[in-house]
Amino acid sequence: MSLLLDIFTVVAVSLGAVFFLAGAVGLLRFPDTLTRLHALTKADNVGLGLIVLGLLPQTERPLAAVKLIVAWLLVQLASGTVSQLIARTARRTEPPA
Amino acid sequence: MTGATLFGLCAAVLVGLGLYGAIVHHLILRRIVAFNLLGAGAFLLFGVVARRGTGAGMGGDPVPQALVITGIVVAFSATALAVALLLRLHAVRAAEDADR
Amino acid sequence: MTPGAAVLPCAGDPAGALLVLAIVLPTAGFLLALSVGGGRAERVALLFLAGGFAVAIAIVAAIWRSGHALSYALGGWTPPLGIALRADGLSAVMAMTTALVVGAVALFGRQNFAAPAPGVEARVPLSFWTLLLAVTTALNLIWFAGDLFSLYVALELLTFTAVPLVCLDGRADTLEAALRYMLFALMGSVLYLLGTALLYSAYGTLDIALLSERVRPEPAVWTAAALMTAGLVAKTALFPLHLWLPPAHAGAPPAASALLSALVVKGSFFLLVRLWFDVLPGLPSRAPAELLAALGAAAVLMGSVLALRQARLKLLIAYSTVAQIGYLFLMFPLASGPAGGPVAAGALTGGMLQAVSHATAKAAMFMAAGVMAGALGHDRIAGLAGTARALPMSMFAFGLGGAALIGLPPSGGFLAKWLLLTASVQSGQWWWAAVMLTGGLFTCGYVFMVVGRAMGEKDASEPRIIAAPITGQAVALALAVISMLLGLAALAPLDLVLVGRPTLAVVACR
Amino acid sequence: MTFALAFDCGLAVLILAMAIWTIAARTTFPAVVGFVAYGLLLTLVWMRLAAPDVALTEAAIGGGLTGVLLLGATSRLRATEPPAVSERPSVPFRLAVAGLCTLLSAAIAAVVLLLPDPAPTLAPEAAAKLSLTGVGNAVTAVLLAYRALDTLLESAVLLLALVGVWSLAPDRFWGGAPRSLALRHRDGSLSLLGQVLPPIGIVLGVYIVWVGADAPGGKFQGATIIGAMWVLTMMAGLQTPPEISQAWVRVILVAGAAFFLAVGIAGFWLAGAFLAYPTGFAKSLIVAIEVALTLSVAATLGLLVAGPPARPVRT
Amino acid sequence: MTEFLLAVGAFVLATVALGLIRVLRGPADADRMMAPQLLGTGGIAALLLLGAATGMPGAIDVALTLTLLAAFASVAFVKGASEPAEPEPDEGGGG
Repeated sequence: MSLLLDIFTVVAVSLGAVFFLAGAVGLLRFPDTLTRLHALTKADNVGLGLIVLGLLPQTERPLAAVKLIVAWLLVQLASGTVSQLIARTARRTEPPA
Repeated sequence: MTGATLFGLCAAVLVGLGLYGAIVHHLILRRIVAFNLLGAGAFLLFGVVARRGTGAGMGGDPVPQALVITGIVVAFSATALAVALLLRLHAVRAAEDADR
Repeated sequence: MTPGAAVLPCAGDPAGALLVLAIVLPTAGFLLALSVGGGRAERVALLFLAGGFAVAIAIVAAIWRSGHALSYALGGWTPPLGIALRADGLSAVMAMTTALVVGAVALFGRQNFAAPAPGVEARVPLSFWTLLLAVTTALNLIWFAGDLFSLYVALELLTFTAVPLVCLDGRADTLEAALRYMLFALMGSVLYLLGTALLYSAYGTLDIALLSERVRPEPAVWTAAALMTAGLVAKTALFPLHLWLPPAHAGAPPAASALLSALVVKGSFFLLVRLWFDVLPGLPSRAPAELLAALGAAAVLMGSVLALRQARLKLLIAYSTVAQIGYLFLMFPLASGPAGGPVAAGALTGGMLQAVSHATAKAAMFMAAGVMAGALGHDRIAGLAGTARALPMSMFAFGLGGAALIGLPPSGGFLAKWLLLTASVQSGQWWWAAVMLTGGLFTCGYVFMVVGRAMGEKDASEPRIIAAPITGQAVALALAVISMLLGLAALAPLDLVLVGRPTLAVVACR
Repeated sequence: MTFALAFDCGLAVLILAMAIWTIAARTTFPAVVGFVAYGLLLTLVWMRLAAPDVALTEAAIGGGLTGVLLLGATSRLRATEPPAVSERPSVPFRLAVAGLCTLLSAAIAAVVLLLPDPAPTLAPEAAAKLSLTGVGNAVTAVLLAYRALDTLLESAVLLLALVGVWSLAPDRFWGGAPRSLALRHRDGSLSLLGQVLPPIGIVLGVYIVWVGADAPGGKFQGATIIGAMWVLTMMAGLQTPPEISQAWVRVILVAGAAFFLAVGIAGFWLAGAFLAYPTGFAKSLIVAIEVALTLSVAATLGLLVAGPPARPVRT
Repeated sequence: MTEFLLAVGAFVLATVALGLIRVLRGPADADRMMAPQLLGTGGIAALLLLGAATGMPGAIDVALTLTLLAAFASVAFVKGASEPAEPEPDEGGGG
């Protein structure tokens, strides 16, 4: 059982890391601010979600698991809001590419 | 080389960098930023000292850790006061220029 | 000192509780003044400062009577884990000076910083009275704290009170002076903090008494000593790091200038004395002491020359502070001779007496200059003619303060310089004596320049001099008289400053 | 071990890169961005140094509040910022300073490499006396028992900084409220964030204060989170900064330090020494002080970010 | 498992570093504003991995704090970067 959980962790965490890499590559390759922002938020949030998912079986107490999920939800909420704000700033301060 | 030593060397470089910025920058806001960088280097040095002082089942010496917490709060207060001074100076300057 | 023989202080020492009181009273006053606000801050401040004055007298009396240092372990936790407060002769003398000068500044400030109407709160009064209480907390903590990190907190407290005091009037040039001062002071504190980190890394304690037993000449200690000295020198405005001082001290309101020049710069100076004489006695300190004294000598000469060239009275007094700070540093090579030798004892006494004498004299001079500037509407030295006739009391206070700076007998400055001169001749370091005498001549020059101008007949074309309130003038005069009579301390047993040294660590519980 | 060291090396390189960027950036805004990144990375370092209490403080203050403060100043001064190259100090001066700073770094690095082994530590002593304080977190014991004076004075330092900031107000605004922190353009999603985040933040802040007695956490960390959440609601336009002359503002600001001081003075009679706790009551008193300080510190931090009064008193 | 989690943590940090290079260079401030965003997410991930690897108490609390404060800093960034400097409410030297 614990071996299965460990395998689950390894797979999910590795997948999350891949998403982080994808986000970074997107940041480097995409041509303008808005697409870069898109790459950043989507990839990183999925990446963090997978890592949180992967770490869930490793937690010892249920409270810790709840806090992990809350952390992920908060990041979702904040990054959604903030990227919207950033996008609007980008649109206002520079001509659309 | 342990992690603590590594971060100790890192702190040494941060202190030098921060001091350089704090002396050389001509914009006061940049000096305040550099001062914060320097302060963080000093705190990190305390942190390294704390990490090395393990004992009694603790991951580090709690005394320097507590000192750092005090220090961070004091550094924040200093930054707040310095920033307020700077903003006020600019406002008064702008008003004086407008009068002329 | 045999290992393990250090007797650690114990809590509950009844006289030691006075040290707690010296810190707690102004802090409580600060909190109360801030919370009641309104026009009541002034009354709160006067009440708590009066209490602080009584505590200072009690501390001096306790140390004088018992002949040994007081100590108090806070919360019953003994060092190295806890923090101890300690008061030796040096701290007692400085605490008394603080109580005296802060009290005088409070009385002097009443006319300028009264609430606009009963119960109405305004910016300047509330800031002034709360900051005055806070500065007392900070200074008393510097005199009494036995722990290097608590001293860091005290230094920061001092910065945070001194900086707003500089720019109370809110003009652009005082704001700029305050900002520059703040950057210097912050840099100084961080360098000091780095030094404490290094000392802790080497010895696992920040307690001054414990460190003094453990410190050995090794790289960590030398680096720490260099960092802390550099930081404290910047805060004390020793040449060549003095650039922030004249605009800051000259631009502040007179009561604040008096406080800053008399006491605030002495705080970091006192820490330097603590550092080299109490924390690092195990270090061969010849070379650093010579270096500090050389900078001091340069400060004496540069500061005096610059003071002579000022056109504004308050700037002249501020540059004179730069010079007088220089004298303080001449004490280092003279007092770091063989521990306990009579020459060293004389130099240490002379140096501390210089600090006290300068504190009272300079506070009196800044107050007198403030009164004159208020009455004239300016502080240009060229336009001082007629002031001596219009404001005889203030002019007399300025002249007496100046005489104390020059070192005319029986002033405290005279005794201080005499002790330092004797020490430099006896130890064969006559060149410091030459610097002192030259500096004295320059001091004569700038004091007489002002007094002579003020004695002159007023030009009829100049505007009339407005009468000045009597209280402020009387306070300035009283301080000047005290600085003039300090030399009579020679008649009393002089060894108060020597209580608790050189065997600082042996503090027995009673 | 090797992976851990790789992690540490990566972290150190990133931090140094951010520091260099912060110092070398041509204009202020990117420098401040670099500084915030630096603060976030330092949080990770503090975890690696087994100092979770400090990591919490750094996360809350170092990257968060300080960044916000510096950023606000940057945007307000942006119009006055001269082109990056103007009136730099001369090259010889910069070289001299660089030399001095290199020397300083080298000296500290040398001391770090020569540190005594085993390192002197107060950990055993702090652990041995821990039972006397009743708390389980040694850092909390240091802050509120062994070195309580520092903490008491630190809360005074915060208040003093606030008095200093206030004293910079124009006279006619004294007693009024600081300038509004709200974004000029109202934004629906920000209002949502301003409504959802603060309750969670306050719960977390209270939790961190509460567990601070026995686990990583404590009043400054919790108070900073609560203070930051207050600032967030002000930025979202849901609240405005209060007038500084109001009695309740003053009482909240002073309450924490005053309570701490009162407990300290009571120690004279009840426990035989200033700042000592009576046997058996140590932990409850420490928690009580922490709770009182939390509210005061949160309010102080929020008002420090808000700045001096800039609006006349409403009558 | 410890080694694996630490290695992934180091990897995530490396990707963050990669992104930071891009973001800090700008040219628009909006690009730079992504930096705390990027570090917030990446830093939290690294922190959680670190905490799980070393079993250090409090790691999740630190991560939660970081979440809240990173969001807070980002909002301030937007405010700072998007609004032109306002005229000061005050004229005159406080007298």
